[in-house]
Amino acid sequence: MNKGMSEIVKTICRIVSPFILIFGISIVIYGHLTPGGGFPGGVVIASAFVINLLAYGREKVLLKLSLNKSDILHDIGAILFLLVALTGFIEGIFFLNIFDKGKLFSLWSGGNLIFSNIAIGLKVGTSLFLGITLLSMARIFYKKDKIEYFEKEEDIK
Amino acid sequence: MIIYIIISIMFLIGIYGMMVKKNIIKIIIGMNIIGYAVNLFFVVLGYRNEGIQPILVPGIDIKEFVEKAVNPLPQALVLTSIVIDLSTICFLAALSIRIYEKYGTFDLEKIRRLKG
Amino acid sequence: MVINLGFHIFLLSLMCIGSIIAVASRKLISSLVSLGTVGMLLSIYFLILGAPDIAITQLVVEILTLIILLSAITGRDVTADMSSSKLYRFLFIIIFIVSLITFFTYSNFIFPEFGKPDMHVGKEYLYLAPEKLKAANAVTAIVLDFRGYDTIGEATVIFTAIIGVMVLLRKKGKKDE
Amino acid sequence: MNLIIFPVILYLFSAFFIALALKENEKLSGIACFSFSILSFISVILIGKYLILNERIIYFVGGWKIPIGITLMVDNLSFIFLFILNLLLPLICWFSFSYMEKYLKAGYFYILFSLISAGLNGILISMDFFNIYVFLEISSIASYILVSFGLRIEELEASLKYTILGVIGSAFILIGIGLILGKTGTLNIADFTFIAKNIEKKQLWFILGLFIAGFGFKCALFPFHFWLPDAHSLAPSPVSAILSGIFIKITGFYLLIRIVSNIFIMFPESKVILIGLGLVSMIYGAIMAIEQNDIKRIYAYSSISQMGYCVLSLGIGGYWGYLGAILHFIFHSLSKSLLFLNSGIIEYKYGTTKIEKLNNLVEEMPYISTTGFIGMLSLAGVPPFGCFWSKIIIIIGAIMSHYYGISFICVIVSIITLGYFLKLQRNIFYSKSEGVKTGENNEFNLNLLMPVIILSIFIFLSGIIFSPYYKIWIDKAVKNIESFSYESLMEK
Repeated sequence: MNKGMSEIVKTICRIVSPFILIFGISIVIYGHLTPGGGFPGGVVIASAFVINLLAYGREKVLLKLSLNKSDILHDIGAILFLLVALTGFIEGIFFLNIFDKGKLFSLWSGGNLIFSNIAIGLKVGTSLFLGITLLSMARIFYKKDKIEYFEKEEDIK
Repeated sequence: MIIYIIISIMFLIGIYGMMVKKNIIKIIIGMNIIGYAVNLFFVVLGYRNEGIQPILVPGIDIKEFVEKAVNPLPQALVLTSIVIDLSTICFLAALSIRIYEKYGTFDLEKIRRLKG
Repeated sequence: MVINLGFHIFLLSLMCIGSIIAVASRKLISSLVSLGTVGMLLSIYFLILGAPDIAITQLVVEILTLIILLSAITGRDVTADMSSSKLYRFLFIIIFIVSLITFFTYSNFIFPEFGKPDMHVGKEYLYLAPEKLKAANAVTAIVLDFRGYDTIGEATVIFTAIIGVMVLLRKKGKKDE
Repeated sequence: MNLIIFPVILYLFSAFFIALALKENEKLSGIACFSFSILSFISVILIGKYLILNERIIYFVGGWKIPIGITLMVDNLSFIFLFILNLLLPLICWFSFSYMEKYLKAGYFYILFSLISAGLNGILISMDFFNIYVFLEISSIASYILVSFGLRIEELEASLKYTILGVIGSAFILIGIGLILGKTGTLNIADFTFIAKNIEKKQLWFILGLFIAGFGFKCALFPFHFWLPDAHSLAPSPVSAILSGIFIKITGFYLLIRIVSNIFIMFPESKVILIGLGLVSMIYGAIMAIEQNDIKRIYAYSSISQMGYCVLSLGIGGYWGYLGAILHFIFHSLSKSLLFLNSGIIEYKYGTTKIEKLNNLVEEMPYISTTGFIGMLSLAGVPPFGCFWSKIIIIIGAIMSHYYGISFICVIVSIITLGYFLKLQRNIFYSKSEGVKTGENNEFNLNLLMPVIILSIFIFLSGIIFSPYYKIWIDKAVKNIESFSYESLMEK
């Protein structure tokens, strides 16, 4: 099996991609203290998976994060963010920040910002991964005359 | 002023790509350039001469921070607008793949079936 | 950081040249590459303008955009892009000249002043974010709290686009075709 | 008043919920979408009940006051749009149950339907420039996708065209918002009008121009209309009903009303531009509709023409002009949705909407021919039906404002409209020429039939019982257009 790119690229990708993932997660979690937040972090997380996709081909990546799973995760991310917004209704106003604000410069500060960041990071990361994977898979499937993406995944398992 | 004019020239280049070019990928590129120009415009709007970034770091007094930092509002908007651009490009790429599958080309001249 | 106007203009003109190449180049690959250059320059310029959040986002989004577009064209016919419509080119030249003249003559009225933004709302944010919300990053505080309702919309836009990709890559549209 | 935000939340939740759990099951996702739309309709009714006693509802999202947070507002003008929107959406959703059976993975249709509805509701309740832009983008992107839902070649191409022009329009709007931000430092509409009072006029005309161009793209005024006939005629019929019936009115017309008469009050000249654009697109749409040979294409061109009426009437101004604009919006929304759903039934049964292939349908589809007749008569302005009243009010408005030529052109265009609709009606329903299509599939599909019948009853009643029931609301809305200015909200 000689799928994907050359051995050098694969090795570098193997070394780098965990760091990118951790970097993305830290951008998400520390979004209210340092530059970053849900969106940049989510995009970085997506790119950690996408470089694996480019280096190894899709089969290996889809074993780690399957399309079905990322499909469900990005819906859950969206609903979670809506729920964070809806917590404001506990005190009567949509989007009211009802959590304890904490202390400036500590991880727990800004009330619900950290929850929103995590929800958005989850949503953006998984949905971009999903979109790019689908777009890159479409080409392969058209050649084999097999377009539906969910079908293909069962072949891998 | 000259900065705004250069940005509007960039915007017009994007419009050129969308209006005149007949290749779908070129049209997407033109759209992307329009997005760049608009984002740039927003960030430049918030820029303050000798301003610092709108993120508080330990050691800076809040009053000094308020007096010195650049306007954070346009930056928040640009974050939204970048994501909207990315989504539109995602969708258009899927559309162009689909069109390619039917016609075997990205060239709109060979595709055009609809009139008016 | 003190930057003189010349440096701003230099970076902006580089971006302009890059985008001209991206639009005018005959080969799709080279125009994508120059699009990437413009995006990277943009990211650097955002950093200079004091917007690190957007710089990170722009950098990564640029990479993903290129991947999306490359994955759309790889394995497909990427021959030279020669065609462009004469009528629209003529129309565009008129639009271009008219708008440039407008911009130059009325630039004082059309555009706000560079470097001196109206901060009567911005200052409130800069003050409220650390003081009331205890968040150090004012941009995140705006995105997720002061204008969080926008961000729901934004998340929905991505959601919509991904649903759109799924819809467009179905096997076929109608059952009986 | 938490109720104001419910339509948006309900539709968003509906979209996410269907995407998470139900999208593989078409029936269940349809039912879920329908029940959420009913809930949204109920909440709109409750908003209306509140508005009887109060002038407007103002809501601060997150509890942040006016320049800081996002402020929402519903007054009588936006309530009328909200009511019509949320009245049409459940009916169209109901219609889709059977119609979308033919499509693969119709669960995605209901997700996109919920998203487009959430976007439109969000535009109507918002009082913040950028918020309006974000919801505009949600509904626009959802509509680009919905146009290409059937994945036929023509649909894809129409969607591409629509997307390109839509993106340019959105870019204009976004630059306008950026200039507003640069000039005044705020995004809140009330705060902006408060500050704009003290700004010189010459600083603002460019913004107004950008907005008129951007919203002109969205509501297909004459020089920006290229996308509409293809997109509206090739989309699946429920989508055409949403797009033509309500989408272009909210994204284009409603926002134009707000921009021209509530926000940029200092520019009376803009009314002249609107009259010009409206007049040209009115005539153009009517003339182009004559020579089309597809039912849905005729309806699409007729949409351009009728939007011309609305914008023209907005430009004429005065009590009668605004009254005519609102009334014409209401009746045109109902009738055009009815007509598109009607053509959807024909498409469902016969698989085509080309005129030359359809003949003598009155024997096979008596109900459809009756409802189609009502819709067409209403749009053409025949006395007892809705659009007659609105058109005559527009003509009165033109005469009151001394635009005699325009009132004459209105009458002429109205006659042309009647002409092409009667020709269409005779050709497809009553002509007994060669090539009669004799499928015996005159089945009685309630899911398809009931929404159409309900809509036509609405049109019939709203035309006949003209004034007493809803005149109060419309008068209030007209008063809103005439004299409401956002800066009055700032004094509190």
